[in-house]
Amino acid sequence: MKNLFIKGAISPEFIAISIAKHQSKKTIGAHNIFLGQVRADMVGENTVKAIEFSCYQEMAEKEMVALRETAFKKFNLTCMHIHHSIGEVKVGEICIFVFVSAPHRKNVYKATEYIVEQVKTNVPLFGKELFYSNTHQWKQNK
Amino acid sequence: MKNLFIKGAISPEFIAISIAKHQSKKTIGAHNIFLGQVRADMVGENTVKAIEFSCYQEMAEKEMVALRETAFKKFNLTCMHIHHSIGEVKVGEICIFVFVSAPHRKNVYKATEYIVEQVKTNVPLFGKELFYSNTHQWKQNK
Amino acid sequence: MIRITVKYYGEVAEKAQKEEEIINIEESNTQAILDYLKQTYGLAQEVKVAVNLELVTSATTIESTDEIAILSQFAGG
Amino acid sequence: MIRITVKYYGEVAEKAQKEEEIINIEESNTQAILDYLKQTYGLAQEVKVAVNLELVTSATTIESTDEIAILSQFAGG
Repeated sequence: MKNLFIKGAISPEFIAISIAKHQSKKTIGAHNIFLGQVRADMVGENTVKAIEFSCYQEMAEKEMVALRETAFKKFNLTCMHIHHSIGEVKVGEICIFVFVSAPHRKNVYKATEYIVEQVKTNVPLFGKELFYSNTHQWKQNK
Repeated sequence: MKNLFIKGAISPEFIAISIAKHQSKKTIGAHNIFLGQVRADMVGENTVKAIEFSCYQEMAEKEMVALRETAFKKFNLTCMHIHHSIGEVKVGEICIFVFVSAPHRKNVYKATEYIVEQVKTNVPLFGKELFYSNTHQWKQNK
Repeated sequence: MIRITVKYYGEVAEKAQKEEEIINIEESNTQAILDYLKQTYGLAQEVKVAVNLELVTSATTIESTDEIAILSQFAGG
Repeated sequence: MIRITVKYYGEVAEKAQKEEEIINIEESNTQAILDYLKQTYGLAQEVKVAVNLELVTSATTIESTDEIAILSQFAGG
């Protein structure tokens, strides 16, 4: 899988290029995209200014490959791309980009949702929430 | 609603700009985007080369405003944008762009799906499927 | 009899070969318009009728100042 | 007793103040590693253990050549 992990934030331009690459695929009728953006969450008196992501790379790649195979079969997709940031992503920036494409729209929403949930549950990614006060806490997925 | 109707295809760059505009909104955690792309469908011996969209504009705008209000209430969204092409959109190009944003991911998939279905059902848009043979047929939504 | 402006959209406009016309109908209701469309252009019941930007699904009384539009099947997205 | 390399990720690496170490444990299973982590770094049971890139949820026999990683809660997305 190419560019599974992106250093820093995922830019809108990167997303545009990814979309543009699909315009030669003439059987695709529907795309669904999920983007996760870093929120300025308040934690007690602190406010998140960025999240610093790290991962256990070998295992993360293995899980992503498995997820990819499962999702392709489950949802009959034409294309599927997953990108996740590694390193610091500031508030307002994008840290996860899931992009699925299929001939018809029916399954694309569920496919994206499934992939996002699986990434959150099964892929060994870790997030340190950095506060403006220069303290931090470890992100817990809900 | 700004730029509800776009002349011709919706470009990846337009989508990127729309995404970038949301990076100042620090309470958003999740975006979901639906893109409809024109397929090279075969109809008997003919193949679609483009769809020419037209609309009953006053009614379409009224329906879109109503849809927008309903969707905001129903899904607790922070932002919502809908754009649809008018005029010719070639195979491989994008003709509908639905973009919803919320603090958390839970509802965004359903929101996008709901909006797309409502646009297809309630908004007076018409599509002429143009074939390579220079004949055409009127698109029927399934 | 009333005199009314009717707008055509999508396939309806193609079949009527016009986007708008002024017609005279005997009865002041939408069924009379559908009858006219069937007789004149061979348009059957699959068309939708909007009165003042709202779809109507059964015969509805109309006035000459109403905005009447005849629409073919919606095909957005 | 076996001698084993253990990798630390996320909050675990922070608490251990290292990303990897070689430890000696009496029993050749993952429970012995968890006991070591608790004793040495005060790490409780919320950590995950991966053996050769697979999570294990109960005490699992290990060999010195296995790749052992201790992970804090996953927080992707």
